[in-house]
Amino acid sequence: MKKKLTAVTLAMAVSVMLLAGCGGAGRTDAGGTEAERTTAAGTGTPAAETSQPGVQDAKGEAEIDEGRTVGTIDEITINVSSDIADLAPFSVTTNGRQSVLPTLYEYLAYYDPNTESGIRGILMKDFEALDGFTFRIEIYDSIYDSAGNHITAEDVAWCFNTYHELGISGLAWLVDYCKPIDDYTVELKLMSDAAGQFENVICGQVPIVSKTAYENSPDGMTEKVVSTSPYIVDRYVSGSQLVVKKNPDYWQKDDSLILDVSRANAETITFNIITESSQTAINLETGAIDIAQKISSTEASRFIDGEDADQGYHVFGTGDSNIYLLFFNMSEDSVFHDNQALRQAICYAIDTDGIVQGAAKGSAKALKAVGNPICVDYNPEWEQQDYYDYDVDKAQERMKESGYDVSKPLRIMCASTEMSQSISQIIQAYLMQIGIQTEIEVYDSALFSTYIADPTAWDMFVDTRMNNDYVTTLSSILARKGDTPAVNFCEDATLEQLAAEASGATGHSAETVEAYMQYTKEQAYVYGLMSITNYYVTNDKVADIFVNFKGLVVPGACRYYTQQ
Amino acid sequence: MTDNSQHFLSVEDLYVEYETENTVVHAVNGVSFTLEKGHTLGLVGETGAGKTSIAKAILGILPDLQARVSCGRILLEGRDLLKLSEKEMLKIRGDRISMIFQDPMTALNPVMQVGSQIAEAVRLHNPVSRREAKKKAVEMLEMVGIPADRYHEYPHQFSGGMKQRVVIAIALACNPQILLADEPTTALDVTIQAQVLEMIVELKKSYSMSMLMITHDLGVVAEVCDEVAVVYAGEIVEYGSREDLFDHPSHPYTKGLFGALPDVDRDSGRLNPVPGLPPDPTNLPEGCHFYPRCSRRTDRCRESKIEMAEIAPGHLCRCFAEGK
Amino acid sequence: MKRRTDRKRELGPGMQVFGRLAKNKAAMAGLLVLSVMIVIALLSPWIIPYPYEALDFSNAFAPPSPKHWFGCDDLGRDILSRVMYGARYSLAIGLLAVLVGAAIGTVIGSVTGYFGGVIDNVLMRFLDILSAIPSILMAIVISAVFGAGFSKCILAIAISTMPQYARVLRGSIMSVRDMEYLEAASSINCSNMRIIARHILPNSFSAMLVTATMNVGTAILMAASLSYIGLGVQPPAPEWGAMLSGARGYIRDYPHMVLFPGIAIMVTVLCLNMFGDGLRDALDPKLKR
Amino acid sequence: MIRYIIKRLLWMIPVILGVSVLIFTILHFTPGDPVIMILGRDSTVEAQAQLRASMGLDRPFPVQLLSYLKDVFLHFDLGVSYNTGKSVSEEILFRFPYTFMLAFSSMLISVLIGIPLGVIAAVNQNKLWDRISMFIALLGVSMPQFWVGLLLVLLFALRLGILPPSGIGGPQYFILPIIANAFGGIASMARQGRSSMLEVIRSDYVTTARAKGVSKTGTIFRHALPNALIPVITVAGTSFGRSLGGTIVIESVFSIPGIGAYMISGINNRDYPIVQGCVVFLAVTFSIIMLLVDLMYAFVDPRIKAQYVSGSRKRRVKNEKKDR
Repeated sequence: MKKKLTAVTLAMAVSVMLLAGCGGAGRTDAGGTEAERTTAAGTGTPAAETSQPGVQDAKGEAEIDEGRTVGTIDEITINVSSDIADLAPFSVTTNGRQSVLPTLYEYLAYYDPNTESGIRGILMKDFEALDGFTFRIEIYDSIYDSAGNHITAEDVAWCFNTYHELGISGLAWLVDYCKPIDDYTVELKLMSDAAGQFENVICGQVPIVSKTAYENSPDGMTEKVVSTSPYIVDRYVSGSQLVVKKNPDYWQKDDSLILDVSRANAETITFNIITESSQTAINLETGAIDIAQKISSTEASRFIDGEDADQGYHVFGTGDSNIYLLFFNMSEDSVFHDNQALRQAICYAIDTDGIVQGAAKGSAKALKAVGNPICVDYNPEWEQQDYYDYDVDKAQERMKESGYDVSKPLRIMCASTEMSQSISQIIQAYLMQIGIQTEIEVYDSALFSTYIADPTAWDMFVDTRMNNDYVTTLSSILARKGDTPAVNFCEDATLEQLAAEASGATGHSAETVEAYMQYTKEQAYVYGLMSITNYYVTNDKVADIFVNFKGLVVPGACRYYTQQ
Repeated sequence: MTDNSQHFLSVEDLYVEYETENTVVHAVNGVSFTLEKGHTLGLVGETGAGKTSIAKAILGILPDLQARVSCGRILLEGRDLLKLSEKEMLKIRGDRISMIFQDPMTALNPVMQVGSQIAEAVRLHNPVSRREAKKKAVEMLEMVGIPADRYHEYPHQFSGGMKQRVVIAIALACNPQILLADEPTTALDVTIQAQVLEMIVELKKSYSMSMLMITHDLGVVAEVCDEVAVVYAGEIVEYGSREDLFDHPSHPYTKGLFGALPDVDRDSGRLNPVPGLPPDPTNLPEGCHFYPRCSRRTDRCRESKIEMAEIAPGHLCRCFAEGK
Repeated sequence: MKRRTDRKRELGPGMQVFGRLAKNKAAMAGLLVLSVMIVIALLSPWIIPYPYEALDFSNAFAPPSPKHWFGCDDLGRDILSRVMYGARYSLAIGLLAVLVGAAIGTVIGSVTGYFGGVIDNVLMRFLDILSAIPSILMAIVISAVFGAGFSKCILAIAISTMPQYARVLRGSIMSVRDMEYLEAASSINCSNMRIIARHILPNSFSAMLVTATMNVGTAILMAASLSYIGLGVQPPAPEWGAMLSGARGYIRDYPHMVLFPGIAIMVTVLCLNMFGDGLRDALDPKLKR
Repeated sequence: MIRYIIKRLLWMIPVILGVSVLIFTILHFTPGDPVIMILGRDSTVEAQAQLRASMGLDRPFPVQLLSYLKDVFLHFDLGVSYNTGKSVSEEILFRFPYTFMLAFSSMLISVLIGIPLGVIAAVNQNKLWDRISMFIALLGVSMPQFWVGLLLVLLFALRLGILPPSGIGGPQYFILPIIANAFGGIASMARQGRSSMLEVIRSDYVTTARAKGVSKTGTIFRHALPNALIPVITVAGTSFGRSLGGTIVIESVFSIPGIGAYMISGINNRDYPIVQGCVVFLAVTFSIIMLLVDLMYAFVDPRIKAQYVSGSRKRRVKNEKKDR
């Protein structure tokens, strides 16, 4: 792995800010300073260094924070926003599963921006990149799962190959092969050398379990998990609750090698499924949960400066790994095909700051590029550049150039989430200012996913894309992949070439990224709207929270005020 | 009118009104009559003349939401039933006064065994055990000619005539002193009518009851009644013994009714022998209610209400033409 | 009192019903409010104080004021205008869903209730099949089959409530079926259709009507539930249920956002029920005794 | 009776077959691709094709349908979830008790509160109590369920702190969902109760009962109510059967892991075996409940019972005519 990649923030484990509460450095206004905060997080200078002393090198021993002992706790309860479905290592990833998988399983490595190599091994002792595609990975020789099975290279290879063969993940194609070299070394070959893919696969995709344990499991581990993680399943009530208990016999005995994400700072962790979002804060206030993750900015502001402020709650905010984008239909028959002026007119007509205010209630940041500011290769200079900044005159000018006949309304398609619907409505209002009539078509997630693939079903759509490592990874959705057309049916050889150069492990440099991004901006096949801020509110048991790169809290890794 | 306290049952100046939203239906307008022990009084008139309302008023079972007795007295052995509390009336209903209804098809509770419906009446008025009540109910069934083994059957398993027998059994279960029979045979097949009527008459005799026979069937009147009152538009227009009325019908309406009496052999059913329609009870004509249909009307009939006048001893009539 | 029934026939049953209905104050009050709402719905494009879809972030979450009587929503849209314009959607959903559902249900219910036997069995089992599929699923399916739009909501509700009408109708037909007047009718060789139309339906009508009026409101509420699950009418259409469910996240901080669409739904349902009650009383020939 | 039950149970087989075919067909032709849901929006066409083949979703429709029907009817196997590989049958059996309890308790509460409200209203028609009862009922029917649920949570969980806001930690967790779920039901029970009570209360057999001397409360409870309950049973039974699949909203508001929540997750993820399994299972349950409703009909209404016992209705009517 190249040295220059090591500065990458794959996961913003610690880019978390304490906004309010007893332990905080005073109350902060949620709306006004949001942009700075998100920027701070995005530029790879984790706020944790200042506002969360000790998270990085927490080694389990007690510390003193404002006169209270920080360390472990007996019980902690946290919400999960949708059904967990099952606990198995290799089944389909859903939102609910993502919340519990980091607690239930361990991966080869975890990305830690504060270390030299960038990647810190959990099960992995070391790794070596043979070329952009092939890696040698050595694991510790002392890994045992909770049933006492010894984990060897064979198990690791089996896990990667199983993941690949099942093919039920969008990234399963990425694994070419994984084979054991010796007892504790495997060789992993990927299908792509694009920047970030290796981290992606080893840090977030393939949980490692013992092949023996998996094959002996009566239920394919859907409920009876056997893993190397510091927690073992105590009770699982499908659709309602998961209770895990600390594994007293965790394999890693060398405390200095235990990563934060593998800490077990709570003896018992309860994950409560709370499907109704407006119930989350109520559950926190009634004491049913201790940590409320991903609550709305409106509710969060109540804890910051509303009626629930000074009640001993702590509010944390981080930039989300997802960004909101507006895609233009670039297929042959679309009005946007060969009409750059029309695309630009629409971009100029939309005030992204208005979307931030209106849809995200200020808890977001307007994008200045097709990329998430938290990405490591995000160029801070873009912040100062013009990115179709709201300008009705320019929009109208471009409209004239485009020669577009406004009599035919355009269709804006979006998924049936509150945020996407709000954004679509705001865009509709802005477009009306330049005379473009629009119809909003809302579909549930499944229909939305299906209709996206149908170029006749939409003219524009609003959607999110995860973008938390490199801005260039987003280029993959704008380019054809074999028989798979680009998400918006865009066919542009220049873009594909620039993207290939910029995202390849060898070609990724400030210059290539700049060239790619300026071209992407200019062509406006897709318009970056905003990146939102996620809020986490905890009660006074919690000193610091640990949020992984998917924006989800890993409760074992959070730090708590020790109860007396 | 004579002092009525000595009569067994006397109805004085009874008015019944039905109130619906904004209209008032004058169903009974100043009806007075007496019924002696063991006698049968026939109330004769067209459908809708208010006969059923009179019977229901006596029993105090007018629908309480819409109907009310606006005026009058109903004296049973001198006691005004209208002044009794609901609780006291409960003791009289079914016990001292019973009623048989016009339509046996709907008069029985469809989800209750017929026997139980009789036994219920028994137990309401007699301090007897369930078993005794049942025994009594079986007796009653047999008395009306229904085999005891049909005790546990439901009304839908009975034919119309059988149902009416059950209704009669219910009415007689507590040996009432007065039986109000509201067109008890009208809804029955012709062949059954005679049987049922005969049974009623026999039972009346053996129980030595008084009976108020409401009917528009003059054949029935001829067969069972001692006295007859002809009701028109909520008023008695003629009153007298059976013989008086059959031999000397005086009121033009009565004449119309009795004059058209068909042969005994023929179905004496639902004829409407008088031309024209009864008046709208929400808007009764001034003066004589029969005026619009009367063949002998004079201007005077329209001016004021005509009082009953005795045209022969015990024979009263409400008509100027006959009054003097 | 058969005389009155006879007279009714002379006057014509329609006029009679109307006459009785007109005397029912609660029903008339309900009808009045509903009429006002329908008028508002019809005229809303011209009479709403602000365009219902006009955003104004400076007014986001504005509480009720003389300028905005009902306040503004999260995007600064005038809630009064949205509620007024939303009447179009909500009333249309309620009425059309019930009309469609009741029409199908009546046909199936009368056929099955009157004929009984095999037809009854087959149709009732078919209804069982339909009833067994929850309306939410039905909504998805129908949106998939017929394409997206506000009509899918109506169809979904109509089809999912249809078996209810059929069952109620069948139930009441079964209870009146062996009454004497039917035997009388069949004895004079009335055709089956005629018996159903002339004798059974009017007698079963009150039970149907109660169900139907209740269901206009239920349909409006069901549209709200569909919105809650994410399948309702599409924005920016200010259908009341969609407004309500969209605003539920603000229930604690900006209660006016949920109060006014909620009141609109409540008043509508209340008036529908008052009117329905009055209509039921007016239609019921037995009531006058 | 037993023959009737067996007949009905046998009838269920074609019904369930119908449901299975219907739902399978509908889902098969519903837009929304389970493969895309699993792999994500940006997955490649090749990966999708590969997964589709490995899931057997590329086979022709009749083949898939037949194999599904074979699993369901010959092996009683509802398949496994696309997403989790977990057995759908097992998951349903685990979740069903929550939904059943929620639906049944709500139905019970709606009946226990709704029917008395309806009876009070009917007995006091057009009086104050009528208005009050129906207003209470209307309050419930005019609010969307999720709204009621959230308001209850705000009041009882947040303000008063006496009940937990969501989850299934113990009996107290179910109080709010049950109340919220019963709200609409109370209203419809009261409406139906009032409406059929009003119809019954004016019927002749209630008058008969009053004429017997049965007290007002007696007529209502012994005579009117059993008859008025008959149509209510259909409404209660149907709404119970339907609410087994319709507690989705409440399950979602209160995070109860019932069948509704399961099915919604199935629909959202286009996890067809889950949706089909839930629908087929609910269809079986619903058919059984409707059978129970019809048997209850027979229990309260002897006329219907007679129909079940003697088979053809026509034959019975003929017999009855003969015996007249």
